[in-house]
Amino acid sequence: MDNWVIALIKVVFIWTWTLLIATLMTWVERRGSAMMQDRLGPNRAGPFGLFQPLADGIKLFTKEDIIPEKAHKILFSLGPILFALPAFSAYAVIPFGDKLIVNGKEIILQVADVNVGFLYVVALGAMAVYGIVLGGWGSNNKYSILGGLRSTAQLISYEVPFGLSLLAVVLVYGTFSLREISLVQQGTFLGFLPNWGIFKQPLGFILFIVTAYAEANRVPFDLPEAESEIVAGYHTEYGSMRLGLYLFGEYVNMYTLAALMVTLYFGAWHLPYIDMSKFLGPVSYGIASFLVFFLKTAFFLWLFVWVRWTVPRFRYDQVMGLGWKALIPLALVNLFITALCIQLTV
Amino acid sequence: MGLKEKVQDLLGNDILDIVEYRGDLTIEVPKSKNVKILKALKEAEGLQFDFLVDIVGVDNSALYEKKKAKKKKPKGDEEAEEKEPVEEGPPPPRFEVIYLLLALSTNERLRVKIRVSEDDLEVDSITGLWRGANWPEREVYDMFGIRFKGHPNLKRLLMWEGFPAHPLRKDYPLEGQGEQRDFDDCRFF
Amino acid sequence: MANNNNAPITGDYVTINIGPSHPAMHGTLRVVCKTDGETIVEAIPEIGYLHRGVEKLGENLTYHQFIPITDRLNYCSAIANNVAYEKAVEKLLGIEIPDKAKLIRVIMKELARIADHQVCVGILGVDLGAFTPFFYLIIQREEIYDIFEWYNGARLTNTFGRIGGVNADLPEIFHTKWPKLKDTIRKANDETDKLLTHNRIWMDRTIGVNPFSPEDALEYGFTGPCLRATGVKRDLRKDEPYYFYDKFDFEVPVGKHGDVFDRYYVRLMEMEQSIRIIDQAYAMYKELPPDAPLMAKVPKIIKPPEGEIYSAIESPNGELGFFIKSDGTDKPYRIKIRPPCYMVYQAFPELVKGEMIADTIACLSSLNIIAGELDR
Amino acid sequence: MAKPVVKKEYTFLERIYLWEIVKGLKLTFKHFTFNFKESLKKGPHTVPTCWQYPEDRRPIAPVFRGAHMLCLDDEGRELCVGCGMCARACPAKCITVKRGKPAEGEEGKYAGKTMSAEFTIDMLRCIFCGFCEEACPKGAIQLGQEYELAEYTMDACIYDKERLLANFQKAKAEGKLKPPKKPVPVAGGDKKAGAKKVAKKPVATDGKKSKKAASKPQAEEKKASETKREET
Repeated sequence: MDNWVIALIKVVFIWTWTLLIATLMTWVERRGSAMMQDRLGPNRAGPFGLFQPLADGIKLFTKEDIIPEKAHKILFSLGPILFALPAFSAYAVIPFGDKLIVNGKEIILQVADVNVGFLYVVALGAMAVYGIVLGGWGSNNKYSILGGLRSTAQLISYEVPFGLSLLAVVLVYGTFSLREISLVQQGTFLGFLPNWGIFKQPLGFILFIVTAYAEANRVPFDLPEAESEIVAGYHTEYGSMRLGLYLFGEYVNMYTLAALMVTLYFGAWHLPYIDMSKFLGPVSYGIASFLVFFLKTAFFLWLFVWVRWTVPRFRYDQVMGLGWKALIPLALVNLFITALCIQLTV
Repeated sequence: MGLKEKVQDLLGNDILDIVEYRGDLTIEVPKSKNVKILKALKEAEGLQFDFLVDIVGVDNSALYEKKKAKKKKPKGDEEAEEKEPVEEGPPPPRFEVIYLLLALSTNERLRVKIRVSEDDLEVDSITGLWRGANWPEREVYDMFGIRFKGHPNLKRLLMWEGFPAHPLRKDYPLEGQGEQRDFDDCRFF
Repeated sequence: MANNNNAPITGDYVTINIGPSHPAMHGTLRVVCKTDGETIVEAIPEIGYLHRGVEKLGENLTYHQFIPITDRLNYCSAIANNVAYEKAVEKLLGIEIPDKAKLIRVIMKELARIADHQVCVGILGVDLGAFTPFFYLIIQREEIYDIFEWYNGARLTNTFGRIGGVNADLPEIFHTKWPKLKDTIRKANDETDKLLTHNRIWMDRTIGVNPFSPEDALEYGFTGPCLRATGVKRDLRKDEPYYFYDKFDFEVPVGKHGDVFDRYYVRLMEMEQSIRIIDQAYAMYKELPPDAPLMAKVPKIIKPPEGEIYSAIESPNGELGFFIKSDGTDKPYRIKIRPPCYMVYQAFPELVKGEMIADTIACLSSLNIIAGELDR
Repeated sequence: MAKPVVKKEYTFLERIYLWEIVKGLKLTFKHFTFNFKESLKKGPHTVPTCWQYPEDRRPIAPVFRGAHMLCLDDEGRELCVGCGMCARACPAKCITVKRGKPAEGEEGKYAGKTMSAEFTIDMLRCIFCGFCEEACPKGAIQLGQEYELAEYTMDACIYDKERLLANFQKAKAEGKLKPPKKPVPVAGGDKKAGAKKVAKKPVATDGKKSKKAASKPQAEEKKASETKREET
């Protein structure tokens, strides 16, 4: 089994895994929100309504694909693609487990161990904006263009604190490659704390999680598709699978950001004080690291759902105000303090 | 000193008719002086009717026919009954516009009624006194056809622009005359 | 921060049509806005999409047959409309209804007020993105609708009461359910309060948004929670008491600036006061003998003498008044309904000038404009 | 018209968003855990506020105003005499009654001397106010607890007499019949006659103006009510 077959298997595995998680996320969102609101949520399609995402997928596929008559055909169809593509491909650099030794061959549980993995993810995050703007402009609808404008302003102005808070992490670990960052987070820090990023970067983590919500267009930052103000924002005119791509892209985007949070701040696949590789066999250790990583990501995915059904929505100028007047200064202060600490401790 | 006396000595000769019914006081004033009287009622220190509750339009045509019909029928039956002086004078004005006023400080209510005859459906608008009179006047125009001079934008309120009739008039049938709204794209700006 | 910049807005404007069928429109309201980017330069509300000619219909139905029509005015609290209409006709007839009927009317009207405020506060939350409080409040509203259903058979369009009193005694379910329901309603209100009132995002979205001064509010004819939010302490139940309201002790919550937050908070406080009123009315109700009369002596065919009256009550949205002119027959000659949100919606263009689109939606749902009552 | 500018002052905890958001999260999580535990119970009705509609249905009030039914008395005879009072009392004018004499053979089938040859209710126009039930002197028409009124065609929504009788049989079979209505106590003490009907009967017979929808047989009914109204 030479390398390109392993790489192919990894790619196929990650692709299906992300699709599976994204579909499962729609179910978790609907059941979770129902439980929080004294409801029950979908429970007719399959046990506990587990086939509901399948049903939604089939519904979206079979719906008639309408392109509005005055819409700009190319931009209209390009929008969803440009939105979903970066969301899927951003997962290539995220290490979802340690390594797997199969009959003597060591397989690193990461699709591509690019040493500038960091920049790749941040760059792709910015690509998603094109999908929204083209979709909004292409569908020739006043509400859509409003949604598109709002999302550009929001995503671009939150790209700055997003990048700055990541820079602080790079300062701490000194490397751009996500794999090395997750390897370093083993052992203890300051004696009793696990050696995770959040204890080195508490303020950085808060900034990161707030900007991550803005990147993923999740409440309280879901201005681009605020149902009550501008009908459905950029995807007002979209119908069947095009709308599906938009909604799907949003969930995959959420999954990527949650995985990034776990990798950078919560010790990717390390349990706090136990070093799993000592007492687990080579194959079982790989799988165990994958499971630990997945459980942590699942918590952050649940946090997305949890916050969505608790908090009201910002207004457009408040989002801008918060972004420029609060988050960016805080990110700079955080960067400065981190640099100071490194200078003193080294 | 009751509300009735206070109103009487404030307006005196302008009042054509005062009706006290079930505790509500209604005064009737000439149409031409409605703005002047309402302003006086609003500013008078003792009364201060500073809250306009509503403006009501009434079409009395059916009421007069019924009265006429009643007058003819009994006249026909009991000839012996002493003959009432049937004055055939000009038919009483068809429409009425009633202003419902409320004094916030003393919680007293008053109704000021003006009669509008069919040939000149012009009444002075009181949006000058209360900006809250804008829509009620538009609705009375929409439903009865009584125009309000000096109204900022006297257009139909509940019906669409091209509606041919005034629905709340008594001669308008209950089922309507089958007007269909021809969906012209009504420009607003 | 003063949210409307007074700089002259130039450049050509986009006309956005927050149309009759829009997710944030309560019923069929239409607002045509001339916007410069996100800020509204000019807004023209267009009403009449739900105009059913109720007043023309009233002239062709008998006094008794008009009662179900009044359900369809403010369909969030149908009982308040019924009570308003019946009180007007009873004033026209000059009859006094028995005490027990008055108490049942007070209890049911205050229950309807709680239901109406729950809908308004819940939907204000949904319009600003907070979906969860809506469900906590609506679940309590379902409990209240159960009481209406067991009372005379309909949950929403309950043709409550007859001219001259009420046609049924309080249902058995009320006696068993009310003590529990009282606490769950309070719990739901507390949860909404905890989720929203001190949340900075909510406070930014509502405090200082569309403030309105008391003088303008009075000049426009505001009544009800929207007027009380501006600081004017005006409540028909206190100023022109009817049906034992002078015997109940309850406060009238009053806001300060008349902005979206005050209207929201006044409604939340009023629900608490309504519960207190119901308790006191229920206590008085229990003192009356079980077979106390429910109906006054009213002839089979109601033919009020000729004359015209105006009578108003404090409905959840404000002063709901009925002007009835009768010509001696069994059909009213002219019925004019004075809906409270009609005058409030007049001031909408002035409220939203210079605000953002998101604020117009927040403002509209805080004014609680009900299309059925607005267009009649 | 200067808008009053509102000064906002927040406490420190309100100024930073997170503290209030965490409190909110705590509350929604409380609901989540409660409902999650409830949803694991057996049986269709798990979460207290949710009714799984087709399987378990909400209990309906005995006085619920649902689909109409023409009642039979204990011996199975039709109570309706076709007097048309309900048609006149209906605000939506959706009931049309045609009176007729019972054929020779089936005198036993009808309680009164006359019967309703044709009785249709247009369910599309009906507003379920229950005035017909109040107006009926014989207590023949009642609103049952049936609320599933969906039909496939418009004319299936016009309930004819057989459908209304079938409704009664169905309700009787399920034991969902209404308890007899207690008379409403009227101020001034004397209880009006007729235990079944409400003291105040909103009969709106308007002798003078001929009603548009009145069919021919109702004309003589007007004469009957004319005479009746003279003596009251």
